[in-house]
Amino acid sequence: MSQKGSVDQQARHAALGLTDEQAVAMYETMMLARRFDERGQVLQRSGKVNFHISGITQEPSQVAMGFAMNREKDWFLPYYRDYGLVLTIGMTVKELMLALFGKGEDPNSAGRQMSAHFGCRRLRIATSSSPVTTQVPHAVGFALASKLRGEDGVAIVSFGEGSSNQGDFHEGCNFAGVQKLPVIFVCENNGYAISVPLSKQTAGRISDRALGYGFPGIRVDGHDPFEVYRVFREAHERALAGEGPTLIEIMTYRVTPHSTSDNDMAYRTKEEVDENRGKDALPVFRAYLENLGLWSEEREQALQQRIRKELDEATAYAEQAPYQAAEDAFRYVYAEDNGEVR
Amino acid sequence: MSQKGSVDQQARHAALGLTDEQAVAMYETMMLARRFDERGQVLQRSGKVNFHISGITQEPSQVAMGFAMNREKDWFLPYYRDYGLVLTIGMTVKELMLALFGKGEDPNSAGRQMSAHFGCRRLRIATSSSPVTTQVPHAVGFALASKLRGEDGVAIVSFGEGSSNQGDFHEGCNFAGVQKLPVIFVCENNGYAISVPLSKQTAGRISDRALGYGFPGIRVDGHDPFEVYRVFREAHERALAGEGPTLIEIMTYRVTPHSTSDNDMAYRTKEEVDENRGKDALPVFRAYLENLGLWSEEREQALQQRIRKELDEATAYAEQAPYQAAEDAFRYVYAEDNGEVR
Amino acid sequence: MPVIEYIDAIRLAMKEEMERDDSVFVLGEDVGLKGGVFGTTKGLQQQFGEDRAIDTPLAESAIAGVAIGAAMAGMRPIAEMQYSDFMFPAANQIISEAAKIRYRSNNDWSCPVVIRAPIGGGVFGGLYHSQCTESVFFGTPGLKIVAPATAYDAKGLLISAIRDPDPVIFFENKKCYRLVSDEVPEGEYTVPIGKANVLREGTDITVISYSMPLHFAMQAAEELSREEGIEAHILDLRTIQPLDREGILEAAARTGKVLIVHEDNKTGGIGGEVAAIIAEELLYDLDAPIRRLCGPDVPAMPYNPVGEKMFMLNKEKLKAAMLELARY
Amino acid sequence: MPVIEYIDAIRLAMKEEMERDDSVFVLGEDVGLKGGVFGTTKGLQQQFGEDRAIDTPLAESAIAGVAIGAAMAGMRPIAEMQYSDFMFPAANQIISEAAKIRYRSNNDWSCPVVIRAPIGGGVFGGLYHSQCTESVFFGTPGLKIVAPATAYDAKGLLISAIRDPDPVIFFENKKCYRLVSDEVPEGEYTVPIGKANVLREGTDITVISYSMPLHFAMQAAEELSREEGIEAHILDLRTIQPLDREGILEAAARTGKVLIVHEDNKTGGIGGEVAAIIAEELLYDLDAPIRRLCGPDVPAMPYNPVGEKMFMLNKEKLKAAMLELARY
Ligand SMILES: Cc1ncc(C[n+]2csc(CCOP(=O)(O)OP(=O)(O)O)c2C)c(N)n1
Ligand SMILES: Cc1ncc(C[n+]2csc(CCOP(=O)(O)OP(=O)(O)O)c2C)c(N)n1
Ligand SMILES: [Mg+2]
Ligand SMILES: [Mg+2]
Repeated sequence: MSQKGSVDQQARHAALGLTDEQAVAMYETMMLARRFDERGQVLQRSGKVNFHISGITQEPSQVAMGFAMNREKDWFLPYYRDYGLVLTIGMTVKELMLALFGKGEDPNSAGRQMSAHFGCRRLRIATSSSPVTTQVPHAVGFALASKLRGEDGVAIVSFGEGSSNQGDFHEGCNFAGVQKLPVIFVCENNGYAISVPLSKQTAGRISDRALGYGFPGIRVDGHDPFEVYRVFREAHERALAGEGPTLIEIMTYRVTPHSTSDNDMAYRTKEEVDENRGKDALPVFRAYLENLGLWSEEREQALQQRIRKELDEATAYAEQAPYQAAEDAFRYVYAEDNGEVR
Repeated sequence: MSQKGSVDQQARHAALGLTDEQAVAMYETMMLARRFDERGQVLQRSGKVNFHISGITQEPSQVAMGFAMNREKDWFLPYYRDYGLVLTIGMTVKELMLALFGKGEDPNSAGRQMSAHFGCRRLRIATSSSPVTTQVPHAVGFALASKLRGEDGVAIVSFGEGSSNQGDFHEGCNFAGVQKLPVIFVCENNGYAISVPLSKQTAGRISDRALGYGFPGIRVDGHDPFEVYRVFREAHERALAGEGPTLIEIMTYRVTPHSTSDNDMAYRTKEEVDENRGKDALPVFRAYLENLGLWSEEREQALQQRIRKELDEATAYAEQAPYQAAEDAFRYVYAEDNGEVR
Repeated sequence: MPVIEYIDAIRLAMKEEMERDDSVFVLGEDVGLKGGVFGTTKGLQQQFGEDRAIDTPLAESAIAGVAIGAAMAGMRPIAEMQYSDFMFPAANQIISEAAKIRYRSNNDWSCPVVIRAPIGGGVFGGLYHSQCTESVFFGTPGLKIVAPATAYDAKGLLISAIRDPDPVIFFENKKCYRLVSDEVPEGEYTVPIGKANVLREGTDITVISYSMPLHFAMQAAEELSREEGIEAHILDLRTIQPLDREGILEAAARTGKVLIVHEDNKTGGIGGEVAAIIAEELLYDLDAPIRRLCGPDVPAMPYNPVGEKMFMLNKEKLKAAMLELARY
Repeated sequence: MPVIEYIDAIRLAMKEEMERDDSVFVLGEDVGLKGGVFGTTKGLQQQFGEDRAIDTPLAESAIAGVAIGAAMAGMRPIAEMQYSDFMFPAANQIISEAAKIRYRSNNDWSCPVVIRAPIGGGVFGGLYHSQCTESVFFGTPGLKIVAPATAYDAKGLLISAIRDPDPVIFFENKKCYRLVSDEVPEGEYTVPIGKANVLREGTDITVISYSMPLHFAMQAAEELSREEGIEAHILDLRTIQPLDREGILEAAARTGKVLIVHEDNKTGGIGGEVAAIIAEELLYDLDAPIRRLCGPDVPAMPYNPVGEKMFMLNKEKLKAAMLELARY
């Protein structure tokens, strides 16, 4: 996101139909995701939790895409780095923290799954697994259900660029293309799949693949959340208008190791990481708001305080919360009230 | 293939580097494939064999692609309609007939598999199965072996347009693109996958998919075998030059039912089929040769006689040949001389 | 009660459930206009339109995966795999996803999908149109697996499967499609998932099986009764997962001599688990070792008639094994 | 003899075989520069170059499928599945292709591929980084499956697998990687595929198992010997397919009381087949019902420590089951 004059800039979010309050809320959510993520890393390093996987610097676009969706009607199939997205559509920090600690009250899985495996029926977030890309055909299924029931919900599904090389990407996209379904396929291209760089994942462009399925593919700069918002709004409108799917490739960079189990210095340099960390869209977004008089150092401090409090409380709560009881770990293999005829 | 003046036409095959003898041999092979295929249908209808699957009107391009390859060095992974291809690279009518009858001497599988499941180490044809598209990653593996051993063999693999929607198409193509492997992916787009028309298989163009893998995708008219030959020669040269894979989509039409088990009138009209049968490249190819003085009614009659004799003999031989013995059906689950250390 | 073919029982179950419940739909390769390569879905697209009898692209992982997504969204999809041999591309969706959705979400989400797949040989289908693939999916908790042998059970179990709140794999036997006919009530009824069924009462030997081979067992039993006075007790598992432990133990205890039969190859098949259950619970009630008669341990059934016959079970093979056990 | 870790034994087997034979190469996700997510392939790319330790795209069906093609072309690929939980996308390539290539071509073609996949839990990996997936592939004729418990066997079996003319799935246990160390000869040796191994001689009960749980069994056996004077006979299957029938029957006959143990869930697991073999051949030599101690029949192991513990086997669970059987 470039720094232009303030009149131009005002035009930017307003021109996209976003109110000042929404622009501010976007920033606050990005920051919340950032701070939660950092806390996750700290908790893992200090041995309080076993594992954390980070989405740092991917949050601005995640929040932008969340703002482009309809939280009442759409279906969400995020992937494991999408803290920004799930926070935007209503998951609370406390819930994320319960998942991080693997506690019974975690709405995602009651601590059955590793953290960052999002899923919450209340929030229309489909349950997700670890094998990558399986969610792509699921999203197509949600979109198909929308179509069959005549509902106007759009399904949005995200995944990494490495994951876009799985067969399920191809099969899911192609199915949706044929049926012209209301689904948005989102590739968060952060340059690495664990240690494997983009150049070893594919010799093509992910966004170009849409052509072979007969729908638009768009590459967008993940450092420009308003542009991300714009392409998602358009994709959403196309979906609702019955014009079918869109594939959106968000260009970003994974500044953290793959997860807390990974040592990224085995396969890339600190210089490369630092250079990309410098492109972080979060301070730019803040500066944008400040330039417009929508944000200030005081508001920033208040926000940071609020977030810290929320995180502290959530951490304390999650830490003391009980695990799911051993006998409950046997439950829900099948429906428990499963009569013969229903 | 359009009918132009004879000078132009002479230019056509000669300009492609094909001798007169080669042009004639192409025609003879196309006709041999056609007659074998027709015999297969007759044998099935008369109850002599259980099953036949036809490649009628797809043979001209199959023969053209076979002529563009190197039979000594390349690896072949044909699909079940590729009689034209396997006859071009050395499989005999007798061998095909043994497969059709499922007899023990069949080099493809000793009658273990249904006919048209090609495979013959002697001819560098990899063994194939029924689940579609699994051969695509195999071809990439053959090409990788070529590369690792520093050999100059190219792998060629074909499949239908329906099959191109399987995950294995995507994963195989993408892998080959990254590694710039010497492989040619051939989609024989005949408009149907059993009953499902192209429009329900994909909303895109198969050839366009190559873009997303970073290599050229070419659509070619299957009714123009010389043009088919040309694009395959180019792809072959690119492969040998280390420039990587090519995806070639041959536009053709399936004039027969899917197989002898199918009734195509349940899902398409006779008019549609007849119209397409009218586009058959075989008589056009003959006229081309005749115009050039390379072919005549007498040669045609001699050819037909030769083919009929070959087919009759092969049929008689295959019909009386024994099935694999029951006790042999238990063999070759594993290598029989499997010592512990080899 | 009308006598109808097994294949029609399957078709009727789908048709009636689609009439009853708008959320039921079928999807798969050639299931629409053509009505399926076997004709199982014939007429459904004509009656319910293209949206509820969907001809999909040739991509099994998508067929399963899209059905799973739609099921999570509240629909009741019936996904057809054209042959069970072709369901392996969907293995990840079935095993990693469908089977684990309820468990991993702690009951927040569910996946009421039915996956229909024809099993079995004897149709000159060769290695890849004849397989019994049930043992690959058997043992994956979260899945239910049924495999009816009669038209009555086919309809009743398919209706149960469609209404079941969890994923059900419905293995229909392609050899039964037109060879098996029996009395099937018009209209709605269900056969419970998880309950085995005694097809024949007997006192000498117990045969435990499912799907097509039961018909060979029944024929052999009649002959053995007539010719040798041997009375076989025959149990149709009907549901492979969850197995009806009580039903199995009861049937085994009845005679103390057990023969387990399936067309799937022996090693690693359902029969091993059935034998293990009996060996765990009933050891002292047995009067003979637990026998299994199954397909041989070769990768799949050859196409040529000699090889096919070598692989397939038939009345003679059953009769010989039953007689030998009775005489033990 | 040097004592080395299980993971190093695996790495050394690959390294030495790659030195010996140019046609051996490894491919998989992160196996190159990073040396694998567990470090199993560390140093191979540095030593053998990018072409022989290939970082592939994230696509298991291609990893298996490309390896299969290369194997048909005469190479000796070692395909790594990052976790066995992630090998289901490759199920079709493994079951429909690798397993059937020799058979379907009547011995004209072969597929000497090794597919390595880490199994097992207890690493806080949750539902999808802990599974034992062997029962899905078990029972597919044409595949060989090994699952070593010691560093010695890991190296010797992996060398055998690489040299084997047929496809071998090599299930390495991720919990063993660094917890298990034992004496491993420097340089080349092989452990035969298809042969079980008696880890401990005993006269009271027989424990049959494979992979990690054997270590719990050995610990429990020592304690039971010390504390109760109970002597357990412990058989390590090592190869799951083809099972060593003779070895199994001999071990079972030794004590007449058999406990079969595996971490994979009970129903449909290898234990069912082992029990069935014994029930088929040795019924009258048994002094107790055949017991199985296995993972519970839930879809997979929970992430949280309570759930993980509920699922995992350990010395105490083994000891209790062994004691109960001994007292039967
Ligand atoms: C089917 C499957 N194979 C392997 C893995 C292990 N794995 C987890 S994340 C990951 C890399 C994913 O890379 P990408 O899709 O680019 O997403 P990113 O993590 O970079 O956001 C791998 C290989 C997995 N989860 N699923
Ligand atoms: C994985 C798999 N699913 C289904 C089938 C059944 N089947 C055999 S051929 C075919 C259609 C193939 O269509 P296409 O790829 O266009 O090739 P064509 O037959 O038209 O040449 C189908 C569905 C199969 N063989 N493999
Ligand atoms: Mg990435
Ligand atoms: Mg086609």
